[in-house]
Amino acid sequence: MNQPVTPHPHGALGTVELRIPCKAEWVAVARLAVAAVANRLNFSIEDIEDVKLAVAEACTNCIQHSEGSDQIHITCETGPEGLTVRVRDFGRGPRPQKAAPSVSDEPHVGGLGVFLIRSLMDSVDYDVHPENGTNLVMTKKVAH
Amino acid sequence: MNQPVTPHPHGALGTVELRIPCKAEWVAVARLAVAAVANRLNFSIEDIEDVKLAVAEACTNCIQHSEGSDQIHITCETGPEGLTVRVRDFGRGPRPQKAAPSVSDEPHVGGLGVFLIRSLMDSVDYDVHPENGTNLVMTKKVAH
Amino acid sequence: MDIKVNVREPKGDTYVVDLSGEIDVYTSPKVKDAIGELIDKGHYNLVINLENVRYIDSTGLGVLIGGLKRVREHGGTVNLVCTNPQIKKIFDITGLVKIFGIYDDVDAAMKALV
Amino acid sequence: MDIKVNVREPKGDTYVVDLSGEIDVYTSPKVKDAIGELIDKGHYNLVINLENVRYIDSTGLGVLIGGLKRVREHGGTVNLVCTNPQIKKIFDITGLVKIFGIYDDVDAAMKALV
Ligand SMILES: Nc1ncnc2c1ncn2[C@@H]1O[C@H](COP(=O)(O)OP(=O)(O)O)[C@@H](O)[C@H]1O
Ligand SMILES: Nc1ncnc2c1ncn2[C@@H]1O[C@H](COP(=O)(O)OP(=O)(O)O)[C@@H](O)[C@H]1O
Repeated sequence: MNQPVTPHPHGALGTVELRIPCKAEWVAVARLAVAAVANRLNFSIEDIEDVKLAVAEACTNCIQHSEGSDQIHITCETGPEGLTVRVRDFGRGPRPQKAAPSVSDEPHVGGLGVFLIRSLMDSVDYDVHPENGTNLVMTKKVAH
Repeated sequence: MNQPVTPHPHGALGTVELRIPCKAEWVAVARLAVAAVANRLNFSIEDIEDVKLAVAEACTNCIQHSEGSDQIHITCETGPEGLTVRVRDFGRGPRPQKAAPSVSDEPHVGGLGVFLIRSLMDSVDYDVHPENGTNLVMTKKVAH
Repeated sequence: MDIKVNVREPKGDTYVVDLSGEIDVYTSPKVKDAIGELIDKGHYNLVINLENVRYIDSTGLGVLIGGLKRVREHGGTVNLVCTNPQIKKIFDITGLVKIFGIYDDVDAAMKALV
Repeated sequence: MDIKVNVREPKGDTYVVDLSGEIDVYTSPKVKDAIGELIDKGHYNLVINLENVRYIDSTGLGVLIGGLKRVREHGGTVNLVCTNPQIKKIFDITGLVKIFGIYDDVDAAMKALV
């Protein structure tokens, strides 16, 4: 008679938007909110931790590199396939000489953030608006 | 040499916005996100629980009574005095005959939601747009 | 952020319902169904164990009140087990401490039913 | 969602730094300062205890790597204590398992320094 609540076969479907100041002290809010969204799908605890860290790394990059973005916009979309998270800032975008680093040399000292995002998520797309910020779209698939 | 992080004397100041579908399964996300925001101020655990419940009750009312709102918008503003949370839906607003209930009769069977909000928060204001939803503004003061 | 509902084997005519997790607008229908099913089957003496409930909102309180109303019509009662201070506070604020028997453990809640 | 830093009384010339909480872009400067202070004072053999750390991100890893680089210049080393599977996984993925000694408890991490 143990009855966990699983009314939707694929979990809850919908879009959640979050806007935080582009400052270090608010990354924890993004992390916890996205974890709460991920928890609405049938993710394992490990998957949820992966998503948390990927979103935190994305926000950290907005804070450290976007130069002049006031806010970070985070959009979570849950679907039958899994979770898509967009992390967008409104800064100047990556300086050309230091674009997303290669993944070849180990151990990865420096450039760990993007490396972790690529390792932890199933797909990762950077869309850079040279003077209007960086738009990162990443997805985590839910195991069926 | 025990050094908790308290860089701002009043905690972190800023605005966080959250938009969730106006559906029961997303209230937990609002609750956890607002708790994470409250945690950036010097609130006690009890105060954070109060805010969580008040926000959840507000969202629950949007879901149960707003009739036709797609989203709930939640805005959190942290300031030196405490936390202000706005919960807004885009439904039809309260039906006249069942406005916010009186607080006189005990035990409060029915009408518990608004009663709890008023009990747990330091100030509560309802701003009703008859055909464009309900805007609730509530604040919790942080003890200095 | 979910609720688990477990109905124990009865002792005498008393059923214990163990709840664990969070009871809110999303999860309370599950609780309502479990309690409703017991009452439909003619079990009117219930202990609802909230020891492992971390959170309850007004919809959860509504389910408990609804259950109590129904069993009272048959001369039964609902006793609660609750130790979480935040949840106890909610029962205090709402005056529900006056209509529910609230106990620190399942044994005490069972004994008080007899 | 904060970090606590506690530096224990040294045993021999080894200092143990107990961290508890979450190490992220907001809290890692605190950790960096505590480690930096020890190194500035000439302590080059450190055990950093992550047993009660629930979360670490790349800025936290950066602080640990930075500390290791500095003590190595003086012939010292940094050993880590880590049991959390998610955090171990991060050390694995990043290849940092190869540059840090990672142990299951403080005693083992201390012994390995001698
Ligand atoms: N939101 C962003 N805005 C601007 N530049 C970014 C952003 N995200 C990533 N980058 C670029 O990608 C690089 C790699 O990031 P990362 O892997 O996190 O390493 P690090 O932050 O240590 O440089 C950054 O140095 C930066 O140039
Ligand atoms: N967001 C809202 N939209 C429409 N009506 C609302 C809203 N919030 C509160 N109300 C009105 O206030 C009343 C009291 O709400 P509450 O105290 O939560 O009790 P209950 O939900 O059990 O009626 C509701 O019945 C409803 O008429």
